[in-house]
Amino acid sequence: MTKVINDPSDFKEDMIAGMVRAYRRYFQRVPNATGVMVPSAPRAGKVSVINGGGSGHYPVFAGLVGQGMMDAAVIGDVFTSPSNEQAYRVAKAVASDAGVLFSYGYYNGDVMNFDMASMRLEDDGIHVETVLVTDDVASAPPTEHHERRGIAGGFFVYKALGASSARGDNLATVKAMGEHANAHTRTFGVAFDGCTLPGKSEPLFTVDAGKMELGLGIHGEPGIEVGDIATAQELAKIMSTRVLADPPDGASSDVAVIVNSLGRTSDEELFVLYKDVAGELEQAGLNVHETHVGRLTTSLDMDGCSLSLFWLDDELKPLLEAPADCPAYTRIGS
Amino acid sequence: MTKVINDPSDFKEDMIAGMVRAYRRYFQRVPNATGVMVPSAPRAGKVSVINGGGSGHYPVFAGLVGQGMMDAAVIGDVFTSPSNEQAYRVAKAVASDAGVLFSYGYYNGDVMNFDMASMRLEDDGIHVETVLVTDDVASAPPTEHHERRGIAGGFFVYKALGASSARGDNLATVKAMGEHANAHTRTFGVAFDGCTLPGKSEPLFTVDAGKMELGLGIHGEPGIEVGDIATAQELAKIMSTRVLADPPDGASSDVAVIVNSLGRTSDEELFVLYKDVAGELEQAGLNVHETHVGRLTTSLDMDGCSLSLFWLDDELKPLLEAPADCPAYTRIGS
Amino acid sequence: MSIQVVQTIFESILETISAKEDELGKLDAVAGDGDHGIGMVRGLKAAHKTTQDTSTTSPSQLISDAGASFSDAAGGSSGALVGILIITTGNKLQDDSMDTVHVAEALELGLTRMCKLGKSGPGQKTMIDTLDPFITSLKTQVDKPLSDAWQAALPAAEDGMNATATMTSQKGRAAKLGERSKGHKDPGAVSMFYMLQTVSEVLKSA
Amino acid sequence: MSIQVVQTIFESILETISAKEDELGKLDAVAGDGDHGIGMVRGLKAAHKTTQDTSTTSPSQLISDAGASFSDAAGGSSGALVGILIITTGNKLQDDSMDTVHVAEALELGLTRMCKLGKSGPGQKTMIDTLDPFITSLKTQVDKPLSDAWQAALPAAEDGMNATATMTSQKGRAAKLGERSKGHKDPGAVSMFYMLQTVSEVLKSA
Ligand SMILES: Nc1ncnc2c1ncn2[C@@H]1O[C@H](COP(=O)(O)OP(=O)(O)O)[C@@H](O)[C@H]1O
Ligand SMILES: Nc1ncnc2c1ncn2[C@@H]1O[C@H](COP(=O)(O)OP(=O)(O)O)[C@@H](O)[C@H]1O
Ligand SMILES: [Mg+2]
Ligand SMILES: [Mg+2]
Ligand SMILES: [Mg+2]
Ligand SMILES: [Mg+2]
Repeated sequence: MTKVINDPSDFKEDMIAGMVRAYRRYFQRVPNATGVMVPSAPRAGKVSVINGGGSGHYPVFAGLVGQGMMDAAVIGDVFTSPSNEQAYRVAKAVASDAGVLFSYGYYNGDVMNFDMASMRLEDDGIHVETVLVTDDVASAPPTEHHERRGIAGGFFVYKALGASSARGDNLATVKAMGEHANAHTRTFGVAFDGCTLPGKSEPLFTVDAGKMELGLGIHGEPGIEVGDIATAQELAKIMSTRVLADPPDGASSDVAVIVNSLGRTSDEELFVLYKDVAGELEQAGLNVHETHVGRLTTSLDMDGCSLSLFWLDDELKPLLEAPADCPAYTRIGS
Repeated sequence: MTKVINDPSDFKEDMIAGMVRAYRRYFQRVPNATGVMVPSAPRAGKVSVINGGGSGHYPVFAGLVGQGMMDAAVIGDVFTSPSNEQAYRVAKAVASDAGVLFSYGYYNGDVMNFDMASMRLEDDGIHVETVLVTDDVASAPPTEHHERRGIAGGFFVYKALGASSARGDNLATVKAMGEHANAHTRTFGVAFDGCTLPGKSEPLFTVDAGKMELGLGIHGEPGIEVGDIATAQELAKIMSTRVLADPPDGASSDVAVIVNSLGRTSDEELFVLYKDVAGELEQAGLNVHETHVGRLTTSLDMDGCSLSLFWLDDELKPLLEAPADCPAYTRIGS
Repeated sequence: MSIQVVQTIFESILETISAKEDELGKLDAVAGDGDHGIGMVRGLKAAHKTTQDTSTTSPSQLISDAGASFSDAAGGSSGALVGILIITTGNKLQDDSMDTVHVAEALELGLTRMCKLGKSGPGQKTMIDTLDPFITSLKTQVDKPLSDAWQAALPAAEDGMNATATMTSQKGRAAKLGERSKGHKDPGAVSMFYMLQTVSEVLKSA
Repeated sequence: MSIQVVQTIFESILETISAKEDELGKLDAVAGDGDHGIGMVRGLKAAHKTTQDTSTTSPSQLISDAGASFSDAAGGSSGALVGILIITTGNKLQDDSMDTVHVAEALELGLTRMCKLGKSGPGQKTMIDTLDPFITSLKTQVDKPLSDAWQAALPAAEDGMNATATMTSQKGRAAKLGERSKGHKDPGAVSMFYMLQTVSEVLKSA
């Protein structure tokens, strides 16, 4: 549960205030809105890329705001989509002549609010496009890929969008790159224990002893199935199998990998997991181009982890390898 | 507790194996030893900087191995100093003509093992120096600064050592820089709940409801005092006061800050804490040069956080700002 | 309907929902993210504040303004959906004709927009399953004064709410967890009923 | 002392300490890091393996080799300290003179090096408080055969171990938490006693 807290109803504002003070070198607060933006935005001719959603998932979303990544993030309350008003204000603050691209995980509330904001922005003469992250293979069958939830694989989509817009691609191209990246991303996660909303003392779900939840949500939703607790080796097999079950069309054998902790799971455990994941991927004939291990999309103090695969091709590789500098991710260009 | 695990007695080896597979782009395994090293070491004329200690503290120690940071890390079992044999082997593998510098947090077991290794290395004709990290203000009074434990402030010491050796300083200078950095670092931490050793089901300590432990250890040691649980604002005041109580001699007003989670405490909570820490530091007349928020020294799944201050001067600032590229920290030189 | 009645309505709704915050959160946690109680209270606090701080003399305008504040502060699905319902109702109403016919009409337009925004309709285990039968019932009693008609329409709302327990959710975060939600009422359907019930009490005593 | 006795000693110690792993861990967790049981078992497994896989025909060499394996696998303070004790004992002993006098002498040199390495001595709430009185007692009974002398020295070791409960720790991780450790025996003192006791049993039945 949340221990470092003042009045729970101030949690979001306190968090944003601290974040902005800590990371002045990357971003500033959007005046009069619950969001952060790079000081260099808007830049003429550059599409402004904005992500956003509920908080509780750091470094998603604000931790990805910086050069080569997002121009701004809209910050909602914990696990709650920001209102259309806030999405509208943040976008207004950074919108350039090249347009605005919204990107966020596919959730009903976010879609409603960002779509309402998009309509208002279009009314103001601003071009807006949206790329939804839909990487969670557990949440819908392959035929309904576009109906899947967005979880940790979003990192790859945001990275592609940031790099595409940074090199000066136009709005249609940035959107195409983001959709292509999303189409090439798959994630599967498991949970060992639930998380607790700030100010509350009971977790949103609990997991019975000896069990784990398969197909996790990142807002304290329970898993989609319940399974027996497994060894790290078995877990690596389960997760790899699920992620590999539904590769993108025309997939190459080059992949980038994220082994993600939802919060409480330690990096040490992620490494133990990756040892066998690497073996599974190799056996499946894949060539791992690079791996990121750590907390890339969290759910407060949830105990759990996920595996994301990003199938690379000639379009996506340079976007992944492009330089970036934001609080959660810095990359020196190759 | 640890959920992603095979046989607990394989935990360290599984972890190293996964780490090495994930981070081939930064380091490789030291042949025949429990450690990792950059492929470029040893480099003639460059002091080889090595840190190490028990595991369970990721990104300390191996996550800091990379260009501009550590040349190698010696990896012990969870919370247990590596043996002198392993420290010796790792140092042998990377030792250059310019010598070897060991750096690690001040703990009895580590000192014994690294000192034994140093003696053996000296016998082999290798110059060895040691810089101990002693930043924990809770563990000994100011008069016994050199007897303090090493905790999250070690990041600043390792960064200074890495940058000094990378720019070609000789062994005496690298050591002097490291000692200077350590003399300018102070940390104070609190714990809300204990951590559990891999394979065990009971935590190493528990915290009574409504209480917190002040002066945390990073190996599941309980705190040095027990206090009442506090709001984030009160906590910021307590932590700032303790860290500021004993500034280094000739301290300037420029500081770098780390707000660190021991594992379970979320980044969101760290930001809430930093909001008021920033206010406290400002009130104390300090000028915050930069802030790092996140998990920089952990203790498995422990619930707790710490505040580190690093007083900058003309020697230390360029070392902090020098480029670095390792799994846990990448910095584009300024 | 006077400014004061609008103020009392939002004050009373805030009171009711605050008392039910945990219940709503727990219902949402069954298969969703557990924030429905917190979000509704946050939104209603903002709406209530707007009704207190206002300088407007138009009750219908005040309803719209309160709806906008609610929507912004609540966020999430319910911020958008309940928000559009309140805003639309306020926009559509005229200060001089707030009788049952016009109120039913305004609510109906609100419901239509809600369904459009949510790409949803009755039977999908949402707040709509409370609101839709309520409005249908209200429309059959347009000859009664608002307070009587409103009260008479509540049983339909209650039945609608209870029926959500037998449905499988197809909308919102809970959609991915349809099976787990069976046997539990939808949190949005429950909060919608509490709100309608509270409005009834205010209207009766106004 | 034969190769087999050395093998049996390490096998029995491993068995004893494995059975006490949790007890030792809990004692260490009072004010330390809780790894003493795990670390000792890990070290002893390695030592045991070395005594099984060995090709040496020298019992004293085997003791040294086992000590080196122990030290490397255990790590931590006890890896270094118990390691140097075992290694030194093996190095100092001659295969043809393993009587009480020589064993006491070898152990004493081990203890000296342990104190030097740990910058410590008796009275600081460590394993030394078990080992030091044991060796002192052993030295007073050099006329007895090793197995009798060893057994006769055990009560001194036990008293030393028990006395650590009244001390405040000044060494190791627990040093920073001196006050909390009061009233609890030192984990290293306890494991040292169990090891000495187990050696006694092996010697008696050899
Ligand atoms: N598309 C939709 N159409 C109608 N009602 C919806 C829709 N999505 C969600 N709801 C309602 O919103 C409620 C959840 O609200 P809340 O928990 O505040 O938002 P979120 O789902 O964003 O966390 C559900 O119980 C349901 O009644
Ligand atoms: N400097 C020292 N001198 C003598 N014995 C020591 C010293 N430091 C630690 N010990 C002994 O080691 C024991 C702890 O061992 P262990 O838990 O395995 O190592 P660590 O302290 O590295 O976690 C203590 O209980 C104590 O008996
Ligand atoms: Mg929500
Ligand atoms: Mg230890
Ligand atoms: Mg919800
Ligand atoms: Mg210990």
